[in-house]
Parts: sequence; structure tokens; C-alpha cells
Amino acid sequence: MTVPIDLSPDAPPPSFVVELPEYAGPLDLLLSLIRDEKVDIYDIPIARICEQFLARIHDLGLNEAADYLEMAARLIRIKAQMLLPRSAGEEGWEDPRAELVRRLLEYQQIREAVDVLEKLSEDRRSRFARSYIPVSNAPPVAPLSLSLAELLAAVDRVLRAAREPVLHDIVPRALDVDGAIETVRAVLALRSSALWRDIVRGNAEPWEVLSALLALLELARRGELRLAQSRPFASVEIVRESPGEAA
Amino acid sequence: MSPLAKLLEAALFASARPVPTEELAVLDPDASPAALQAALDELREHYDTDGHGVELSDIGGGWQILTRPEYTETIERAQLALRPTRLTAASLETLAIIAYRQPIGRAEIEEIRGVNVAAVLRSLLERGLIEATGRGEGLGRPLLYGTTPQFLEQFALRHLDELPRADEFAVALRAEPRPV
Amino acid sequence: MSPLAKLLEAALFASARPVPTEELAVLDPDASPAALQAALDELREHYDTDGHGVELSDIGGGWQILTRPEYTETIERAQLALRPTRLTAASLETLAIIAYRQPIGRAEIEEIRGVNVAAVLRSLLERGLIEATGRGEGLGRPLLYGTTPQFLEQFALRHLDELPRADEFAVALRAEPRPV
Repeated sequence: MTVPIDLSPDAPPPSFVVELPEYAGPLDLLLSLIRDEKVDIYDIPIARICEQFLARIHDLGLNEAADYLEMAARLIRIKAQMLLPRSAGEEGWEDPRAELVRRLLEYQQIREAVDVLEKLSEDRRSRFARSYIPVSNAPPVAPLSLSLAELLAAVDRVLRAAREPVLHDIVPRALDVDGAIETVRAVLALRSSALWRDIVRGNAEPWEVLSALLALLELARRGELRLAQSRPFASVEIVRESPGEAA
Repeated sequence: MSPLAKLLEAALFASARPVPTEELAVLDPDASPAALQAALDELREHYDTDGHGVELSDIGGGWQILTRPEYTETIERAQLALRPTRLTAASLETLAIIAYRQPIGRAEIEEIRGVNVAAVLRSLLERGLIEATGRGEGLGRPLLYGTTPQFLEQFALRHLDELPRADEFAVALRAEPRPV
Repeated sequence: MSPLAKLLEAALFASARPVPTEELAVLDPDASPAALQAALDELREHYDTDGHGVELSDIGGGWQILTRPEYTETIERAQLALRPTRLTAASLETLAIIAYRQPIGRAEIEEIRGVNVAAVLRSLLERGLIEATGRGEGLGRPLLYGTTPQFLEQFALRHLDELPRADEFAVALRAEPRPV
């Protein structure tokens, strides 16, 4: 009656862990060389490290990897600069390794941050959140405010972005909003509330759909009607709102 | 609670679906069917007598933990009390493309929009506005997406063909002789 | 448990994501912030002392019920739920840089890591751990990236400032004190 702990040999062998590239990048490789060689990062024996870096990327078959080659070139350049005679005297001399050291230290800091994140994510990975939410128990997600007009405006944006030249001259007056307003008023004169499909017939032309939408928005703005949704995703109800009428 | 009851609670909580008794048995191969049933009863009892907001239910082909019906309404009401959220422009555009080009795969959407749409697709799926409707041809048989019945409800449409056709829509916004 | 604690339990069970305190407050508009906190404490206490398979945590900017770690392997072996895959070293490095330096552009990340990060950025975006938060100055107005609430959730953080400060890291890399 206890939690079974599987210690059987058929648990996946540890070697089965996905093998990542040995180094996360040239700086990682460089840092590990510096660590292996136990040299001071502020006084890197550049010739030796450079040689080992080249040997290591050769061994790893990284000769083709641009990122590693770029670092190799940089090391060679620093090595050459180190060999130059210090002409201006000790005062003006700038250590050619300084920039590299700065980057290595910065990178080392990131590696420490990685350790922190790794530990945090392991903690969280070991706990499950609820994954199955039955439909009837919807999570407290805010309802969605989304109208057909917004969707159609998005279609328009996409179309314009997709075929720029086709849609240049836009004359919105092709719509008959006034006519649609009359239609809506006529429907609401007969009934106190209506649905979208009472206003626009099923096979309506696009301009009719758009006109009706704009008409509804306009009438809602003027306070002649109210657009209501009893719950998220329910049909939009168009409710008459006459100021003179008792509620 | 007993160790097995606690394990069952954790497993039912984490499970991606209701879990039939046979599958729960896998959790502890040493537990007899009677012991398993006893632990399930214990968990149910605990929820019922100890004043919890959830209950253990075995309807619908498996065991699951559900919120108690008396709280459902409050939770749903709270949902309405929240300020309605709006879709972002990116989501709207992706939704528009899916509405008009369904079934459509992610790669095709990204080609039209010119940006990665993975996160947007996830949020539209979560919203229940789109769903995977099948798989396409070609490499990896990509998922194809389409709109859901909820999408129609959101716009108070009966059928998809009540949407203005895309080409008509384009035409509707262009210079046309004024109708009527 | 108190009625409010039960209601909170029901609501948290009904959510797959952490629920911010403000959203929980909507559930009972009459409850004061102190009462809400007391009920959350009560629920947490109840899970901890009454031997449950789950616990209450406040991470990712909200409250969330999670299973206790000791059950994870068993649940995963029974294939009732799967742990998310681990991030690769490259992804973690990139994510660490973004977490500490946000908002930050791709070029700057590549400068720090010394490698091309285009593919890694794409995968982090897909996982919803980072997002484009704006555009930087300069040539081509590059996209700048920042972490998402999901990042906090996945790393069990309440706020970004729970991360150790960068200057707390032992930057000095004098591996071995060398005699000079």
C-alpha cells in the first residue's frame, strides 16, 4: 500500500538521456579549457589556450561551425597582438585579451543564472497542474469581446497586406448604412428584441452584412438599442431601448 | 488520508482525462481491487464530509475530480464580472485567415502573415474559436485548423457560408456603384 | 473549511493556470482582501496538514493547485500525465540572458552567447516562454524580447525579482588562486 518505487533494471538507462552538443558555444568551450588548465582568467596564456581550442574543435568535428571558427580567428588575432612589441611603453598598453576576458566573465555569469533556472524548472517539473478541465467547469477566464465587424476588419487587413495593389482605392460609401438603420428600426418596431439573423437574411450580400453591422453599432451608439450577450459565446441579442418606454 | 488515497488524488488531479478504475490500478500494482476501491471511497468521503469545494465523480467512463455544482454558478458569474478581453490584432488576423481558408495548416498561415503564429494558434485553440480538423499532405502531415461551432456562436452565424465571401468582401470595400 | 475556502478550492480546481488574487476576489465581492488571504491560507494549511496529494502554491503571478512532487514519477509511469520536456542548454542560456537583460534584442544575445540564436529564439517563442515586447533603436529597429507569465509559472517564480540578482553571482573566475 505504498507508492511503488521502480528500481527494476528495465527503467531507462541513464545513458539514454538525450545527448546535447558538448558545449553550448565557443565561450563555453573556452571556459572549460580555462577551468581544465587551471589558469587565471585574468591572465590567460593565450598561445596555449588557442592551440588547445583549435585542437578541441578539430576533435569535435566543429571545423565547419562558424561560431567556433570565429572564436578561433579571434584567439589567433589576440595571440598575434600579444607578440607585438609594446611600443608606447607600459602606460598606454592595452591588454589585447581584455575584451575576451570581459565576455568570458559575462558569459560565466549567465552560466550561473542557468544553474539557478535549471534548478527552478526541475522543481516545477516535478509537480503537475490540472490538465483536464471538464467543459462544464470553465476556468475563470474573462469573456471575449469580439464582433463580426472586428473579424471583417481583420480580413481586410490581411487581404490588404497579402495583395497590396488590388485593394488600393477604398470607397466605404458603397455601403447602405441608412437603409440598414431603417430595416433595424422596422424590426424593432414590431418586436422588443431581435437576433442578428432577423436583421440580415442568410444569403445577404457582403455590403448588406457590413451595412447592417454599421447600422447596429450606430443605433447602439445613439442609445436606440442595446447589444446583449447573455453569456460568452451566446448569440448577440439586439434589444430595443426606447427612452420613453417603461422598462 | 491513506497514502493510496493521496496518490489517487494527485493522479486524478493531474490526469488529462477521466481515469477508469483499471488504469488507476496501474498506479499501485500491489494494491488489491478492494484496496483501490477502499481508497477511492476514502477520497470521496473525505471530499464529502470534510467540506471541500470539489467532489469525486465516476460518470463518463472514469473517475474525475469535479467542482461542486453549487460553486459552478458563482465561478461562471465571476467570469462574466471580469472585464471582457479582446483578441489582439495578431489573433484576429490569424482567425480571419483560418475562417476564410480552412482547413489550413500553420505553415500556410505563417506564409500569409509573415510571422510565427504558434502562440496565437494556442490562444485561439484555448478560446475554443478554432480546432484541429485533420492533417494535411506532405512533410510531417501538419495539423490543419478550422473554426468551431463556438466561432459561429460568437458571431451569431448559423453557417460558415453566412460569412461574406472573401473575394466579395474585398469587392465590397472597393468602389462600386452604390446599391439601391 | 470555511465557505470562502471551499469556493476558492472549487475555482482553483477549475483552472489549469495560476489565478491572480484579483480574479479570485471577483468570486466573492463581499470578501475583504484580508478575508481572501485568510481563506487562501486556510486552504493551503488544509492541504498541508490533512494529508493531501496536492498543495497550494503561489507562483506565476497567481494561485495554483499542484500535485506534490513525490507522486510525479508514479503518475508519469502510469501515463496519466507527462512532464514537459527539459529545455536544452542552449535554450536555458538564451532564456537566462533574456530573463536578466530584458528587453533585449537578438544581436545582443548572440554577442553574449557567441552563437547564432535564431532557432533557439523560435523554440522559446513557441513554448510561450518569451515574447516580443517591443522594438529597439537602431538599424532595422530590431525586435526586443522579454519573458512571459508562463515563464514565471514554469520556473515556479512569483515575480522576476525573485531571481537572484546578477551581481550576486560569483563572477570572479580565478579557478585556482595562483601564486603571482
